Amino acid sequence: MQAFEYVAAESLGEAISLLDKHGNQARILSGGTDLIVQVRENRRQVDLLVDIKKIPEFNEIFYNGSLQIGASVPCYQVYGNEDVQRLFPALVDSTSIIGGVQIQSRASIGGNLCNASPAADSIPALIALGASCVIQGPNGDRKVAVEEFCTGPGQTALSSNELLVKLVLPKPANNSSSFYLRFIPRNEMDIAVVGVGASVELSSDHKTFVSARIALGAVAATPLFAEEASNILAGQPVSEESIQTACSAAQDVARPISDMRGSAEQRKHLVGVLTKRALNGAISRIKETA
Amino acid sequence: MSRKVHVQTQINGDSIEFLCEPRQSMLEVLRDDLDLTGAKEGCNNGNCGACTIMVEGRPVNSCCMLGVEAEGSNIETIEGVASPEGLHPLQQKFLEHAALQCGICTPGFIMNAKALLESNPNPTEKEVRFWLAGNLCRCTGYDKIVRAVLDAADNGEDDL
Amino acid sequence: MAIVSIPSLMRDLTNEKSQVEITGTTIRELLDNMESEFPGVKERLCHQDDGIERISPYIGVYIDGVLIERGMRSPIGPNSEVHFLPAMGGGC
Amino acid sequence: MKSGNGYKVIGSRPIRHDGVDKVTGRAKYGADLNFPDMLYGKVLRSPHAHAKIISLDVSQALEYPGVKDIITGSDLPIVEERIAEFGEIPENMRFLSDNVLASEKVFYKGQPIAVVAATDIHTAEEAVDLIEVEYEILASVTTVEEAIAPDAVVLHQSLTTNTLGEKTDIPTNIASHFRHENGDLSLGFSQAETNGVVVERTFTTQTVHQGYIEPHTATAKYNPDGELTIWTSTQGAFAVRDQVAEILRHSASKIKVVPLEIGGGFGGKIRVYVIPLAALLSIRTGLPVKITMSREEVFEGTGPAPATLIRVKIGATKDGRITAAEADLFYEAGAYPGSAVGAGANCMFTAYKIPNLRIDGFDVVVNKPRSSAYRAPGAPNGSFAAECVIDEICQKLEIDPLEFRLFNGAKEGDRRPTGPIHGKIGYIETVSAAQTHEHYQSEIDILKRQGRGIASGYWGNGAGRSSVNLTVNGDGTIMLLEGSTDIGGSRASIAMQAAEVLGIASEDVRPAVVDTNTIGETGVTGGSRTTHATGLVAIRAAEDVIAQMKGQMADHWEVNQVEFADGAFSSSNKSCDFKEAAKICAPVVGSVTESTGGAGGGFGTHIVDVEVDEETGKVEILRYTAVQDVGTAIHPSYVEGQMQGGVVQGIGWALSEEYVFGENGDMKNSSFLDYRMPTCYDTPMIDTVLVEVPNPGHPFGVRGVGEVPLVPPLAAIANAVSRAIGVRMTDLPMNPGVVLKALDKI
Repeated sequence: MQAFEYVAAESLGEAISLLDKHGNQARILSGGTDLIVQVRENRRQVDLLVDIKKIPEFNEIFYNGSLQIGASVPCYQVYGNEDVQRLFPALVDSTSIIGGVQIQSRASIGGNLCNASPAADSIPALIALGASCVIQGPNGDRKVAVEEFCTGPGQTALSSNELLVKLVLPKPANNSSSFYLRFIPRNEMDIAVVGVGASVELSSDHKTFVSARIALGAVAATPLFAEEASNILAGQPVSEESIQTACSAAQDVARPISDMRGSAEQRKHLVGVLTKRALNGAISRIKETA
Repeated sequence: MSRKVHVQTQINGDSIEFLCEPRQSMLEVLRDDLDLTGAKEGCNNGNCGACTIMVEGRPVNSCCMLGVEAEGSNIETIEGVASPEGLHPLQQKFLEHAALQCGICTPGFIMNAKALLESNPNPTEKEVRFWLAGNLCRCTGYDKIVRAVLDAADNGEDDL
Repeated sequence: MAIVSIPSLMRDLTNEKSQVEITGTTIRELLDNMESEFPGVKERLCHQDDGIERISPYIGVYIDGVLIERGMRSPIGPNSEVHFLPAMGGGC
Repeated sequence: MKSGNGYKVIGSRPIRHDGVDKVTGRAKYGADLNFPDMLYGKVLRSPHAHAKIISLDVSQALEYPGVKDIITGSDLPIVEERIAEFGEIPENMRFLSDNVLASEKVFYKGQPIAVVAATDIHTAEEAVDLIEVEYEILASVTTVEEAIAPDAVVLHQSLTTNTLGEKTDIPTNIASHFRHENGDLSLGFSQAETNGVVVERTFTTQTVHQGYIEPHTATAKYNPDGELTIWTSTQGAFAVRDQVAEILRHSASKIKVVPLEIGGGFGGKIRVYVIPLAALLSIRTGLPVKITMSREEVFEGTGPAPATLIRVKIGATKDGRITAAEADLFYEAGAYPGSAVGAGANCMFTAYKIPNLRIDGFDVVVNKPRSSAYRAPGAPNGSFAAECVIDEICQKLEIDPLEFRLFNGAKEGDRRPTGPIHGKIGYIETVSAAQTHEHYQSEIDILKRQGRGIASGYWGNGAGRSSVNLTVNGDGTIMLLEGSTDIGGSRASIAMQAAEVLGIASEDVRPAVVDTNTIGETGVTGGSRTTHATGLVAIRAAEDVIAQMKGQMADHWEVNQVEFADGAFSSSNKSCDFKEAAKICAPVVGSVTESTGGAGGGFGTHIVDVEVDEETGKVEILRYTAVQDVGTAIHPSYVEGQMQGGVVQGIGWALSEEYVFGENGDMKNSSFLDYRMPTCYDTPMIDTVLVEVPNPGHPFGVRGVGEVPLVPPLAAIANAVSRAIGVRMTDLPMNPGVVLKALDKI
């Protein structure tokens, strides 16, 4: 493993000034379950790891009209949080299948986002839930929608002296719910061949779609917000037909590649299957809680 | 080679100090520097669970954690599971059910199963299988491992 | 006389006979007698190991259905059936 | 207490003797040994599948701080061609040496080129990156089809086809060719064509790995007096000693191999890889040297099971009698000859009576890691093809697959398709047990795309040389020293056999696996031989001990005749149990080294239910039952465990495991993330039925049980999927993409 220095930053300010000083050669260390392996396997060059787990605000998760998730909050605290379970089920779906439970003890949702894997499980769920990132740099903070955050495989909107502080998820509307699922060859411990997150808002009689957000993973260089597929549903009756139209629209925006985990045609096909299952999953959750 | 860092931590109830390079994984520190070789290296990238330890009561792949991150934390390894009074119920049930063959994955399974039973004292078979999915065993076909964990659970029954 | 079945790829040496009757109380004797009757047989079934002639490790010898473990010295009954087959590799 | 079979110990389920060490993390495995002044070795491996090494410059790496030594192929003594047997697959010593450390050419990605020894592993890794190698990249051959094409690139100019000892002088990639031929094939097939059915199909399987969780590792310490000690994880300490002696030209009597606990082998820890390298570095530096592979190195640099291309044609009459079968088997040996194609041919039809037969087998070299033994080497591939064709015949003839097997199944005295006569076997018994099992009686839901598959399988099992040393202690306990490394509980199964003879409890025997200086020659733990062969030798040693004690008790009691029965010594007027006798006689030592025979072949018949998700192509295993003739189960729990473990390896082989190679033979998925072995969340409980048809070649009727269970699953699962979706599956693995294609969804 390549040699590097390690600093456990004690404040946000210290973390930022370290990033500002070392630029691209510094990386933020949170759960480390991706980063440590990447550095070990020489897939990423670093001189300095800045550990932010000891900074309190990075570990906070709470709901006060919107859900605030500190960048270092590990998966198990996300799916273990009662407000998350009540209001953001897609987040439970996705964070409980990232690696095994040992990974979930450390892997953070912020790290999953900053690692910017096209197949990351939490990102389609976050996009479906309309989450935004709070980013801090030497010149203050800014907000970026999650669907804008990833710019390519392993690439993000962060500049070298910025870091992700927290994620903010707006309060879901009434008669709404969300769902995330992925397809993998095994039942656990795999990278998504395709992942689909969906949030749905229905009319009070559950007969009509008021709105929906559909997001796709592992079918492009970054997780995708399937905007058209989402908009199609607004005002449509809750029926197989309208769901099928949305599925086809989702398939249209998918631009998958073929690799050892799946072929392009297989992924295109699965986008249709999983979008349908994600929408139906969200719908039945609305009906259950009603 | 970068300079070594001084780390103070708790391992199996004892206060331990060690020096390590930042690039050394917790697994490497345990095995090569502290001679606690119960945690095994099977894959070194978080996919086999053979290196599972407990950090602050949570199961962790020690290959995906840096030794320097142990500063100030409370760590438990397989070496700390049995007490002077005898084996932990999980250890006993693994023996009774013949839940090991070569045994290389056993420490990791026991550590992760221990974490499961501490958070969910009476899991269903499905819950056991989901929780242990991050631990690979190539010998047993898992059948006897799952039975051993179910048997060690609160109800003491092999509830299948 | 033992009944020896000849592997088809060796039948060029036995005028296409698939079975031959050979005398011999051990595999060594049997092979010596076969060699004198059908020259070239040994070259196919044996190899030199540190100057000692042994059954080729690629060949499995069955006497009355049982894979032999004692090589050339394996005893052969008066009416035994002997087969020479490609060896089985094994693992665990 | 008796366990219902007339035995006191055999058939009971005592806690294994090495258990506590293994559940407390105290057991020392291959990589668990550290010395204060130990060096760490790291191997530089070829990035190319086929290349000539033009130049190799280690000077920069040698100067790197902390680096103590570097070895390359030129540092190994020249080993000339010689065939030797260490495990069960014959080894050409020159190929073995080249595979350990390449000389002029590399034949697969991952082949070792140089090894660095440094003060810590990270330094060694950094130094490896400083070694400069210039390659001339050669066109690589990565499939059987490419390799046997007339204009194929030939890997080894020295290699010519060995046709049953006869060698052509034309260089080729076909290392060997053999044929089994019996009866009149054309007659057999015409009978089926006129009055029945003939099915012919071509099958492919991909390269798969044994997948043991413990990577290969070795620690070597050389002393100035020439004594070399090696601590390692191996299936055969003596096989390691002899391979190292050959490769390094070091006297075997000056090599002590200490077998530490082994974290799985399945046939993959017989041939040496890093062991001679650690030894040579220790010889050169005078310091202890440890080399442990990474998981990537294990995948790319050790011996997986071969990919295969198999054509099978079987004919049967209307009433379901097999009249003829033929097969062509092409097995990928990898970079050097020696795939297990012979075993594939020997096993594939063994369960059946087949009057007319032809099998041609070909061992083909390609630019992939050198294949090695994997649990019933060669048999799963061949049986997959044969059992799938038989299932299709059953469907076409509308005959129940178990009925068909009862009808055609081999019994004692029947002739094997390859010629020899079957001894006492229990195949039919496994089929009957499967038929009456509740699983086979239960319903499945066709509408949910559920399917039930059946397949049988055979493995010959082995015997061979083993050694056991028994010492009777004054308290009536026994020290049992053995040379067989314990992969899955053989300490217990061997100790229990000695205990049965001595009339004492399993716990009163203390088994220990010891080093090559402490016990007599012992073959590898492989070929399902250990419980049979080492057990048999333990029985002999126990009988020897009893004989000695009878003599001593006769003197003690001043009588001429002392008997031993039911654990008690007795004369006309006196008697005492073993423990009392031990007080009087100890120490008594019985030591036996014997080349055993009498192995009994084993058969299994498996039932599996699957459900196929039509939309995703994913196959779920709903239920699995494995029935096997195990002879006599010494420790039933570990017999069941062998069967359950073999089945789950088979599930992986059938559904998700494969080496994914790029265009140039580079492996793309060399991690446990993307080489998908089943997790416990992918599998159901695995039901087992132990059928006990005692093996007459063993005093207690033991048959090897370890390998048979990996033979039927591939076909059983393929047959279940085929019946579920109505499409015949012929290519493994049946991953979701493959199934979606079969369903015409993509």
